[in-house]
Amino acid sequence: MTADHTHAATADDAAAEIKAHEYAHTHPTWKTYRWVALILTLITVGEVWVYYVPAITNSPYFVPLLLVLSAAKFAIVVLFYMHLKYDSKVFRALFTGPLVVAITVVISLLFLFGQLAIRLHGS
Amino acid sequence: MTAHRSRRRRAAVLTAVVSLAAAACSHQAPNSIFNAHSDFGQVLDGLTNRLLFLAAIVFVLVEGLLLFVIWRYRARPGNTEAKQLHGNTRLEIAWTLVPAILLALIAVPTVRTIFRTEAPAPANSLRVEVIGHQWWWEFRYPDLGVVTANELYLPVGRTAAFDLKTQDVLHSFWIPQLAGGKRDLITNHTNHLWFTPESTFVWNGFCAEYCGASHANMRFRVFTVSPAQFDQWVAHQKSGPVTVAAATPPAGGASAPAPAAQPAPDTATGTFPVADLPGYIVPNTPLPPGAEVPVTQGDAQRGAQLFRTNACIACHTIQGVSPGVVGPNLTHVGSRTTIGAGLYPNDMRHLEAWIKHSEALKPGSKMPPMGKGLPGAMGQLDDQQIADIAAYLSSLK
Amino acid sequence: MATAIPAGSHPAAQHHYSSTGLDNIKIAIWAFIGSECFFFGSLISTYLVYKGRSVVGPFPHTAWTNPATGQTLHAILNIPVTSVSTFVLLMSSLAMVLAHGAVVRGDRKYSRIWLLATALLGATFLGFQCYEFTSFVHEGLTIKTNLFGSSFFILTGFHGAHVTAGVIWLLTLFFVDMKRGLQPRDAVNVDICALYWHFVDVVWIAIFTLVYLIK
Amino acid sequence: MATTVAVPSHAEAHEAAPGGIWGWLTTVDHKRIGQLYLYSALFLFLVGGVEALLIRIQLWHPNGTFVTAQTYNELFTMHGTTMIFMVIMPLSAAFFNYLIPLQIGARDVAFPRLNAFSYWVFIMGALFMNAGWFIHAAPDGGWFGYAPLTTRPFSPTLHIDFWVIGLQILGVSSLAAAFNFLTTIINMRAPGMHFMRMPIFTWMAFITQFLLALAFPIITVAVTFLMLDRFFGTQFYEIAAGADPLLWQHLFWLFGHPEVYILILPAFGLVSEVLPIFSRKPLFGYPVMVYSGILIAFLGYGVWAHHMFAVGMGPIADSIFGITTMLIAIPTGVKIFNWLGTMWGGTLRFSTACLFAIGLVALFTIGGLSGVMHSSPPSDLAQTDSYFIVAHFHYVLFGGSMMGLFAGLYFFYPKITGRLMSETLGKWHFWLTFIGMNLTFFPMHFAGLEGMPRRIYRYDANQGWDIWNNLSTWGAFILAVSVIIFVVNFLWSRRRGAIAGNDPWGGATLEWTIPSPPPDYNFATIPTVTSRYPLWDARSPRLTSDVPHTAAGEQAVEVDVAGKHVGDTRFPADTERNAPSVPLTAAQLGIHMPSPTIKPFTTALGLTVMFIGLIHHKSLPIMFLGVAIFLVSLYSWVLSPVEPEH
Ligand code: HEA
Ligand code: HEA
Ligand code: CUA
Ligand SMILES: [Cu+2]
Repeated sequence: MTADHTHAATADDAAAEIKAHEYAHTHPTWKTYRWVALILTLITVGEVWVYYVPAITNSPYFVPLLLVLSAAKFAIVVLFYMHLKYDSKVFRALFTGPLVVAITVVISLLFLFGQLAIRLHGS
Repeated sequence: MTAHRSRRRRAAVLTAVVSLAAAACSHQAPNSIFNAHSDFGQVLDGLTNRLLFLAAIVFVLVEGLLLFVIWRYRARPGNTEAKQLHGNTRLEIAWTLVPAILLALIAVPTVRTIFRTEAPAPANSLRVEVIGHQWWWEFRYPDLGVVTANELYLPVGRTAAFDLKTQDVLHSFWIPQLAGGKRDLITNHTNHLWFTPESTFVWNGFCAEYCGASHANMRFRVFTVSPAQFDQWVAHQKSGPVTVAAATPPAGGASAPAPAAQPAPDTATGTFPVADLPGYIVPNTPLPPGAEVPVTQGDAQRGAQLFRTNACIACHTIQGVSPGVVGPNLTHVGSRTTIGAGLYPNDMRHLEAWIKHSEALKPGSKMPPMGKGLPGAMGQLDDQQIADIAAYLSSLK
Repeated sequence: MATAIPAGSHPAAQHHYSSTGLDNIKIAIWAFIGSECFFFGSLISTYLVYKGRSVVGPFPHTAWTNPATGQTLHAILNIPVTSVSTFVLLMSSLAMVLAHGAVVRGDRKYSRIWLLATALLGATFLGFQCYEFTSFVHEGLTIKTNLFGSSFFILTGFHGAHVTAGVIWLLTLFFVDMKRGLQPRDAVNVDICALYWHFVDVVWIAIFTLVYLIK
Repeated sequence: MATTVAVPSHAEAHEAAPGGIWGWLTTVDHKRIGQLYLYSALFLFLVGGVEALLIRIQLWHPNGTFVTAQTYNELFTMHGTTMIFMVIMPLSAAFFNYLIPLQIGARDVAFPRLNAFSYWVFIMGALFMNAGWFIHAAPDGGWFGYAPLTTRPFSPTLHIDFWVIGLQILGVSSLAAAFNFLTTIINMRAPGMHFMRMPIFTWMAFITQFLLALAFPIITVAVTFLMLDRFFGTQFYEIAAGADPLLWQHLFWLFGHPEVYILILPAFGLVSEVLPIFSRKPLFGYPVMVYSGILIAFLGYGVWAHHMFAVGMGPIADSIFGITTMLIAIPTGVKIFNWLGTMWGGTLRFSTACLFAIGLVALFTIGGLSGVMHSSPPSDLAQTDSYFIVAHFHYVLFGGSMMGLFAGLYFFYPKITGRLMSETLGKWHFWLTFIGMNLTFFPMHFAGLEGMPRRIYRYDANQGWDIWNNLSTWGAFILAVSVIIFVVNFLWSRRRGAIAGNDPWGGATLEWTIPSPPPDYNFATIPTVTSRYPLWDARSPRLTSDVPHTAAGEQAVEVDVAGKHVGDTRFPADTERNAPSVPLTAAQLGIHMPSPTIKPFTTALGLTVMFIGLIHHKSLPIMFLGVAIFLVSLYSWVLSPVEPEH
């Protein structure tokens, strides 16, 4: 389906070059990407490490901690690699809106099936 | 000309509403959800009435306003140019707030009712397990050791607490005139419903969740009886099958005389003679063409023997005779008013037809036709043998 | 493939006005990604709803002894292996942004290298998944075994299918690049592939935590 | 305004496009695709309607024997499924296709070939699902296919397979179309048409696309589980494995409730177009109409479990879902009152379109009010799964969606065909529909309150239900007559209807500035929009002077794109180029239109064959054949340009 679209007015060669130029300004650079990759790796290592520390897995903070860590990874990829941070707010709306509703729905379902309530009592 | 139209339309609408309302009042509604005969039903009633009342008010206001607008602002000489109003914030806020207030008026009693009706049942309630099957009902009284099918007995004045389960697909347990509301029977779940019957009588029950081919044929009856009659019924159910010949005198002691204009239960069994029941309780389902079995006389003794030696025992329990649990318990089948889950009256004619080709009487029925040579038939029974078995079953009071 | 992906330099493009100055295809891919949130949201919900509800083992995080045979099946998830494959997928995202950057710069050499690298990393992830699935099957967990088996395989399987589609897409871009070279004006075609690819990565981030790590 | 311009013959307008069946198979023109949707959906409406008639004949009298239990179950399942997925949705899609580009001043949708693909997938899915009838395997699990009844142990035969696979195919179509229209509306609005100047139908369509894009993935997942259970032995709904039937219910209704707003919002949009025109007034409270639409859609995601009040979710869940459901009455009420406000002070002309629009206001309100009655969980225990529910949803679906779509059809028919529909037949159609509809569905309220369960193929006498069923069946016959009149009108007017001209109704928005039917490129010059009601501005600026977002109401907006002033002619200068007496072809004007192609069709075919192959383990080779067709077509599609090379 990649080709099945009509291009925007700016999409002739010259414009594309201008765009590429702008891109360098508005998009993160190789340096940023390296940092992002490093942070993602560290968080992943952290997550797995936590998994093997009984003191943490047995504590009530285990699940929230993991959720926070993965949410951080999620956000970093979306903001930097998917350059949502730098891009049009149209994209932000198209993604964040559904994401928030979807997450709310998942959480409500867990409550409805008693999976969340159990966890809260169990801890 | 348009004026003419809207006037005609109003007249039409009015006539329709009035005639429908009149029809609604003048005819019998034996399964109405209103005026239910239990505490639970009355709570629901109050709420539903409130909702109906509010809906009626909004209906009259909105439709009245609509009729006024189309009459008043129709294009006509003297109304040729529209006023170009494009909005009015204050009005729009008003018609946001007013519905919000009306909704609050129903939301508050709604939540109150939810918490009231979904509270746990009182401790001393009569426990009844309702088990849905495609397409019949099994009723168990675990504390009393009674198992029966398609006909439920409840004492008035005592809370009945139902544990609703299903053996196969989803069903829904609904006795409109008794409970008003229904609860679904959900696989791998146990659902709860409880209410206290307030009048002695007999009621229709339905399966209200689509459950396959014979969903329409999954009905039941509920008999609410006095506590004494209930005890009598329980005692009888717990006893083994009582084979009652045509004119056996009543066995039990004297029971309380039944109130006038109400069907009186048989004193021996605590069950009800069909002839006494109101018309909407006795099924009128016609037999499918060709289902009739020509033999009308059967020998119960021979029937008992045939029952034992045929496939019947694989599925049906008769206390002391057979252990099958796939189909309804038949220990006291002769004392029931209906067969086939409330589908046909319980008499020789219908029993015979049922045994011969149950599938034709009740589409999808899990009981194979027992008649000889019928397509898909399991049994090898000829008409006389079928009559014998029917006679035997009828005798199981 | 002779015509290859038409570039935005079409003369006709001038006739097309856009309200936002954005590329149509990019709007569409973001809408698609929004929609995918619900797709994976439903799959993840199902997995979590059925967590701990299987009647028979094997189970993800605990051992299970079959009462009939007395045989014990140990906890099935292999965290070390999956941690590695998770890392591989993360790195493929890095390769992806580098590929996109190269295309934007018009750097033919690196665009090819990074496109291929991304696809290979994706394929490596798939290899890990194949290994994981086969070893689970050997240990007695299939889609038919229990609720965990069904919901686990279908959730991760659908993710794997997305990765597969992504690898094919990346390889297609790679071949187009080999054939006629991706120009800066093709950047949007790489960009949407990248968005898709990162989204698939992001889904894995959620799955890794919710399925593998949380006990 | 040049309203008397002669209608060009169709052939002239489509000179460039290939004719005949091949022309239809390869078309990528949103207007032709819109018409394909329209004809298909109307045909399927007759199918679904005949199913309804058979249902009504069976229920005419107690213990009916007209059809068997099995056939009846197939009838109501297919009636519901057809009406929802193959009638109302594609009818709405017909309007999306035809109108959105015209209303926003675009030459086509964002992805014309994807658009053709959506249609072909839809029609193949619809044909496939109905094919079940011909081999005695029509779906029979009810339109919401509750598990475990629909799982293999309880439905071993092909019936449910047709349903499951058919729904999957239809889902693909809706999703593809949703991404397409979202992009189109976001990105292809004419210069100057910012969101608050967008025609209200396009707005409602826009909201609907969000609902489609975000609700269909859920049903796709739910149905995929069922499909995998049935074909590959997974355990999602397998009761022996401890599965929870509520999983299906939650997933289905998570889709199902947004779905009902997918069904109603387009109709709301159409009515909001029709009422202002025939009141000669701008829409009352346009911004509030927009916001209420958004709010309805948003709240629509938080109410799904109101279909499950009888399953025993517990008091907290029941309370929450009850209250969120009630809340939806507020934005919907705002719409009703704003329509009344639109008519208030107007000069109402009761054309057929207007009558149907008023019909929606009158009848949807009734359905909405019974909906609010269901929203109270304890009371719903008495109502649910009874004919009271059947009454509710026919008032909102027939009285709401169908009435609105009919209004839109009478209103836009001249734009589509160049000819007006007969008003005489139209009025007959309306009044018979209005009477028939109330006679059919109002008695169902009583039947339900008197305890009649739904989905029963027979009921006993003496239950007090005879009279209501009798009335309903007579009502259905009246509806049948009205439908036949409509069909006659539709066909007759195509050849004999009065010539419409560009703007037969005194419209306000862009679609009325171009010929009827429009040339394939729609707009010779893309207009620059400075107003919410551009045509009215031009015609009688005095009247719209205090309406915000009109030319007189605020400063006109200059639009430049990429340094170039777009649109040489400010709208609505009436040059020969924009409204010529004989429209020029795209080639004459130097406009490049997407070239026709068969690839969307073959891709859709491949996809459909792929799904069909699933139906039996012996047919798996067919599935691989489908995969092959799909991939080959997709690749050759994706790698070829939209427009001809120059
Ligand atoms: C077009 C489709 C459509 C629409 C728009 C609606 C709109 C609504 N529906 Fe309906 N519904 C269906 C289609 C639709 N529904 C279908 C198909 C089913 C059955 C599915 C099945 O089981 O097969 C169903 C079933 C259904 C149920 C489940 C019943 C059951 O099975 O037990 C419920 C329960 O709450 C419900 C509620 C509502 C409500 C509150 C609205 C609201 O949106 C209505 C809001 C509108 C108004 C209220 C009227 C206008 C407002 C005013 C004039 C303001 C003043 C009003 C007040 C203050 C009250 N609907
Ligand atoms: C938009 C949706 C829609 C529409 C328009 C309709 C229209 C109608 N519906 Fe339907 N209905 C549903 C959606 C809809 N329905 C749904 C979702 C269900 C639930 C299904 C389920 O439970 O699973 C349902 C269920 C349902 C039932 C309940 C079945 C049951 O529970 O047992 C009934 C019963 O009367 C019914 C009747 C009707 C009637 C009489 C019409 C009439 O309005 C139909 C009018 C149309 C005609 C009468 C057609 C006329 C055509 C001709 C005369 C042919 C002419 C031929 C040529 C010219 C070639 N419908
Ligand atoms: Cu049991 Cu319907
Ligand atoms: Cu709903």
